[in-house]
Amino acid sequence: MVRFPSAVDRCEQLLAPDGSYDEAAVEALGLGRETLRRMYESMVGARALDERGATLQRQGEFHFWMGCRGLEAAHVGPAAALTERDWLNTEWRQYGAHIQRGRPLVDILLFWLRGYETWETEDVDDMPAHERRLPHIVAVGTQVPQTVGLMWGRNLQGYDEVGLVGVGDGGASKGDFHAGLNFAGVFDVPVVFLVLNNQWAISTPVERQTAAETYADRAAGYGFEGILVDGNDPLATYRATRRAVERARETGEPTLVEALTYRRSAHSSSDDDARYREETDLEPWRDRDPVDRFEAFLADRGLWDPEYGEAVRERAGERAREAADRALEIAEQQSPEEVFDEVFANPPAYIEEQREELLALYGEHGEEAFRW
Amino acid sequence: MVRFPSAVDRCEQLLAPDGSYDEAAVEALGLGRETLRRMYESMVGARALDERGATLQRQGEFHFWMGCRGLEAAHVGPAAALTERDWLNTEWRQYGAHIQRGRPLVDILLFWLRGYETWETEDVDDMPAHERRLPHIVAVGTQVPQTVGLMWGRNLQGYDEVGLVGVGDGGASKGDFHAGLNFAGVFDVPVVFLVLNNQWAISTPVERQTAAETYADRAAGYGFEGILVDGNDPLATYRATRRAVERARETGEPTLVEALTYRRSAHSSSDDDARYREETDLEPWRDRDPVDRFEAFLADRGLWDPEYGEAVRERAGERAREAADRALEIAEQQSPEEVFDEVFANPPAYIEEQREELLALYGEHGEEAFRW
Amino acid sequence: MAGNTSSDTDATAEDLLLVEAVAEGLHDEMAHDDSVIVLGEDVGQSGGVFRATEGLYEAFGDERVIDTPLSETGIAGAAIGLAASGLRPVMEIQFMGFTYAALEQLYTRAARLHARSRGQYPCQLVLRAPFGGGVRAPDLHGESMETIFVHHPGFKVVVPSTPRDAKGLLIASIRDPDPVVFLEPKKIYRAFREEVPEGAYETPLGEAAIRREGRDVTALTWGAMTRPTLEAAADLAGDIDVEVLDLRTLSPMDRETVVASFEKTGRAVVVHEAPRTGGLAGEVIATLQEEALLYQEAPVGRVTGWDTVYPLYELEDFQLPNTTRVREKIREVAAF
Amino acid sequence: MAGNTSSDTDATAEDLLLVEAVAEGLHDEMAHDDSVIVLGEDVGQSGGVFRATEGLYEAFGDERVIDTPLSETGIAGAAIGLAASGLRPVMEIQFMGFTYAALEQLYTRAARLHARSRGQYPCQLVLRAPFGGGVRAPDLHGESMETIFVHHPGFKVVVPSTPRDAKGLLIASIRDPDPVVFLEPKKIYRAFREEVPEGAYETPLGEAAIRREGRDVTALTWGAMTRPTLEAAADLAGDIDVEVLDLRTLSPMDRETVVASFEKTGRAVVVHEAPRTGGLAGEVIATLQEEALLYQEAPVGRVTGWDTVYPLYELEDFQLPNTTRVREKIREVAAF
Ligand SMILES: Cc1ncc(C[n+]2csc(CCOP(=O)(O)OP(=O)(O)O)c2C)c(N)n1
Ligand SMILES: Cc1ncc(C[n+]2csc(CCOP(=O)(O)OP(=O)(O)O)c2C)c(N)n1
Ligand SMILES: [Mg+2]
Ligand SMILES: [Mg+2]
Repeated sequence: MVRFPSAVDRCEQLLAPDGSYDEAAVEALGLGRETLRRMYESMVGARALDERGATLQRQGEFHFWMGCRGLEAAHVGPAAALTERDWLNTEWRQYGAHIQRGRPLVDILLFWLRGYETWETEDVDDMPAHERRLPHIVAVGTQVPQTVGLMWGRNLQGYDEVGLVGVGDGGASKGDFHAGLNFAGVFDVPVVFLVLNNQWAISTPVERQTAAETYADRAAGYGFEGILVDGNDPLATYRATRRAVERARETGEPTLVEALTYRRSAHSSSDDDARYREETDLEPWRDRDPVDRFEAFLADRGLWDPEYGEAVRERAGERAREAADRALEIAEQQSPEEVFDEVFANPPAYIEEQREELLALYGEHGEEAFRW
Repeated sequence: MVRFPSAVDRCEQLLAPDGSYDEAAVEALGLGRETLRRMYESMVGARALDERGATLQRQGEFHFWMGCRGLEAAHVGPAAALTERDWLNTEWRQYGAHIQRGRPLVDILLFWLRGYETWETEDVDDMPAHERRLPHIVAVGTQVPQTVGLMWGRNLQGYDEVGLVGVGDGGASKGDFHAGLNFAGVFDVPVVFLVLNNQWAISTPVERQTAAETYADRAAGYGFEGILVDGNDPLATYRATRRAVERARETGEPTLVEALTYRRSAHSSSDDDARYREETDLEPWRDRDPVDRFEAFLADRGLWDPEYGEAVRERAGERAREAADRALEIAEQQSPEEVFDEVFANPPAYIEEQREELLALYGEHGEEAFRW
Repeated sequence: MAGNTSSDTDATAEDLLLVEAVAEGLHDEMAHDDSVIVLGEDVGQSGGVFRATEGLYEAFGDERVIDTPLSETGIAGAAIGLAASGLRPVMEIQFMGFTYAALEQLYTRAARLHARSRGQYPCQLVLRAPFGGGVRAPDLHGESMETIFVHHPGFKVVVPSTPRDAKGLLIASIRDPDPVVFLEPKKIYRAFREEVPEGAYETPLGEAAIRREGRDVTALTWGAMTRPTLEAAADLAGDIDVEVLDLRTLSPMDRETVVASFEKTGRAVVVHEAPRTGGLAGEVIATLQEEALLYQEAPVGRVTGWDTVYPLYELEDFQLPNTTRVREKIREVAAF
Repeated sequence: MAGNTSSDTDATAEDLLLVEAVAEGLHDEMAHDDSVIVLGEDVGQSGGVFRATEGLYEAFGDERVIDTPLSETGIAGAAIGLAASGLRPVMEIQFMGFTYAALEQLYTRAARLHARSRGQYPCQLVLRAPFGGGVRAPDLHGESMETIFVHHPGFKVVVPSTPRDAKGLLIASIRDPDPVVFLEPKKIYRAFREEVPEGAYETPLGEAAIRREGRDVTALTWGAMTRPTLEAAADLAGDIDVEVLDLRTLSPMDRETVVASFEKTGRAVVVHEAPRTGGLAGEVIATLQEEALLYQEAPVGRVTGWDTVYPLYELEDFQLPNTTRVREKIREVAAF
């Protein structure tokens, strides 16, 4: 069930699965009530969004959905360790990371409905935290060297910014991962590589993905540090990432942070995980649920009670619903001429010619002619 | 000069640069007089071939040449650790490895004159050691996963064979390297990855290639052992490889062997190394010359005297000359119809049609029409 | 038995969907030849994201049906080595848009291994990948980049459009001693059933199929575009008599059949999903005018994807050729 | 000053070889715009394996002229990120045959970044690579795979054939806000000198050059093939009056100039080094017959590389089009 038994022993952890915790370590973090609650709300928010997305997909409103249940601590903790001016390029299912950075839910959902994203702010210097990202990627792993290039470029231009890039246990098998880490090591690029080891790449378990003891062990091969953390502990993922971000900012040195966790949902709405794993495989991971764990901790610190929890969940559900409705409304406004939008910044004439060709056909034969 | 000062301390070594050696370790190898001399002769043979190739390139007979001076121990030692039935896929300049396996020099040279290779033996089971290889590669690093596939396939078919694949410090930056090592770890494929760290990839020094302390450090990231050896010590490269080959044969477990050495010649006949390094950079490496070192060792063991050395060198020079003459003669026999040979095992009709089109043009307009 | 996962219990065992015919083709050839192995992402227990390898893992075990790490470079590199070792690997790339990371291995080695070893090492492998759009999938899941394999020397390129052909062409591809790129039109994976013979059989590579005979205009296409093309031809019946050719093998192309049809009709339309510029319609047109210019009575029409970044979800309907676009182009060509 | 490494001391500073013009173009644009940076294998101190980046390292230092680790994936991935960060990277791939490992990054991201971010992130980068054969280099050093970039939406593709154009087109490519694939015909890197204006100037993308006017046959080509095509035209002068078009930008193609010439001559020959099947000649032919079929008087001839694994060293002479092959094809087309 746990891919890396020895690795789990080596994991950095602040909160135990039952919510008990290392008091001194928690104090040392210096996290205020606001911040802790914000993290909690992001985690709950991600879970609510996930539920909404999955439901709408089942109802045929979304073509596709990817779940994040159980991964919220691995997604939110690292995002919380960034400053407003840092950058975040994620994997597909890191909803909590975007929420923690303040990204509107509707914007997250629109990607799944239109396949592209939009920005409000043109000038990078004015961009709020949640806009400091590249558009979503689909080719697994390709984001890794791109993030290195991005931060290298920001750095060359004198900006004191750090980038965080998420990549899965599967994605870490791509050549892009290798190239990205190697470049970052050579050129001292301030990037934190967050390996989200959720132990599955679709149906492929992590022991079929690599024979390494841990992904953190890969860092030495690129000349920097690797840290293995309990990915279901939001304070552990936060602390390791913060350390890495600080180092990156001070010295330019990258770090690999491996968050060891477990994908409890199927890979996506197209996947049937009953084909390749037992229902019972999930149990130990339900017991290590990051939201439950964080609640127990917050309760102990006087920051959580059932009422507050209920209110947060309700608000999150409400917001997810509203965002989904709005996203579906916006997506409906797409029209055929968009097909040629923004392919080029300086479009050659054939773009306009073909657009006209399409619109003429559309005008003559109507929408139905195109739906099959 | 030495990229990895700390690494050099960690290198496995049996023979010191001055030829003094660890007697017990040498005894433990159990290498007979024959074998030791064979290795020596392969090293000298490679050096002679290299000299011949470089000379002929300067004279315009060869289009291109890649030198191996100083790398002979890194090439020959590992090859000597294979059995007859093992496989060897090399980098471009590992002449000594091929010579050690018994490959005719003319065959090595013909690659550089025709761009393809030929085999004598059709059935794999009858292939002598030197034929157990894939054709030379040009795309750096691509040989790594190919060798994994090859040995995996031999293994699946029940053969008890091990593969050795050479890759440079530059090649180890490719995604192919990453994929190959990772697959081998996951599928327990009996391959030894020989990283020939000669500290240069054309003009790029190894500190610009990676920030890792050593390439051997990468092995842990794939779940197997990495060994760092002094690549100018033929007994160290031999011993580490033999250990790795034995383990691979017994358990299927791969190993990474890093041979730390230094490319003393320019990258190739097209390269001018004066543009990027100082003549004095080479001095410490001349002092660590593998042939000199091995001679001192053999002399101490009563296996070498100047006469013998002279005879070996002379014979090697003679053979290289003969092989080059023969290769040039063979290469001259190429004719235009070859252009379409063996593109497919089951060629579509267009191959024959186009061949006829070419031959008709050639017949009508003659050779000159095609030479420009 | 592999392949038959449908809930349509009325279907006979051999009345298969295209994706089932692929699975059955793999199964029957693996049963017939134990040097055939299958490798790729999620091809094992899960049976492939489209279920095209369903049942193989149970039938042949994990030494012959191999889930790999997530690296297309690794899959291709390993497949090349496996082929050189004497096995017959069928590698699956989950979607054609993920073949790109495999291209260096494929171009620099798979396509050349036989030539550079002067025949010592055939590279008898098949690359299977679902291709083409129309299933409302994310970016890179709708690619139609067949041209990049047709144009690169050393490959054969095959695209089935019916279940029966899918099985027969796949088996022929596995048996062919050269590297074959086998592209499966995912839009019609489950579009219709067809009687598919039991056991292993070959549908020869290099032969186009005449899907409908006609005298006025030749419509050439392949893969999922065969259906709208046939529909367009049916719409026009009585008015314009359209001959529909399904190329089936894109490389080598069946020039004889193509040219013979054009000599009869003097008019042609080529339909493909791939972007227009540099697409294979150009190659068809070049061939037609090289070999049969004197028969040509009108410009050859192209109905293709636009030269745009593939638009997603709802918008892909405006990207792909459809019955109306094909029909109108045929009308235009007929009226020239 | 960058670029002028010739021992020909008589040449004026601005009488440059093509490779020198590339180096000077890079130099002048880097001087003009400090967001331009160069990265690749051996582009720094060594000045590039062909010396196309000579002098840049000395002039602009190692923050703007960057030797990278040996990973084309990494170079492309980093270049994309650098472009997104607001810089203007010019990435060198040492030979076109090594772009393959960069294709996933280029196809899945460089070509789509602008579209998928709805204009937020232009991907203003240039990929420079020497291409084509004829220099007796090893495998993968003679590739002519321009089609795979022309056919994939999202790129512009440029091929200069003279020193002056090389500099002007390169600067225009760097300034263009979209990803440009700039292919340098290595066979003529040092073939001849031409007066090249000092300082940064642009030769506009998308415009073919009429290298020779003529009334009988249009010969279309690009890159190193421009020379044999012009030679063939010269050979035929008096007999057949050949118009020679150098396309210069392959995508977008200058259809206007191409079609206008064909309307005049009614006959055409396309010359390219790339393999015939699926090569760009097909696209040219499709365009001509779509737009000017009524002017066509003969099949358009194709003089191309064969559909074979590129033969090496001495044999490459039989692979590449040459003056004789071009001349004979023009004769054939003229006589049709
Ligand atoms: C290059 C590439 N290959 C294959 C796919 C199909 N695919 C999408 S997600 C996925 C698994 C990813 O696993 P992992 O990296 O562990 O991320 P996770 O889904 O667990 O978050 C695969 C194979 C892809 N998108 N890109
Ligand atoms: C994929 C690829 N990129 C670039 C090249 C050009 N090239 C040939 S050898 C070489 C350097 C190789 O360095 P290394 O791997 O250290 O091997 P060495 O030459 O030192 O033996 C380069 C860049 C190539 N052949 N293949
Ligand atoms: Mg995963
Ligand atoms: Mg090296």
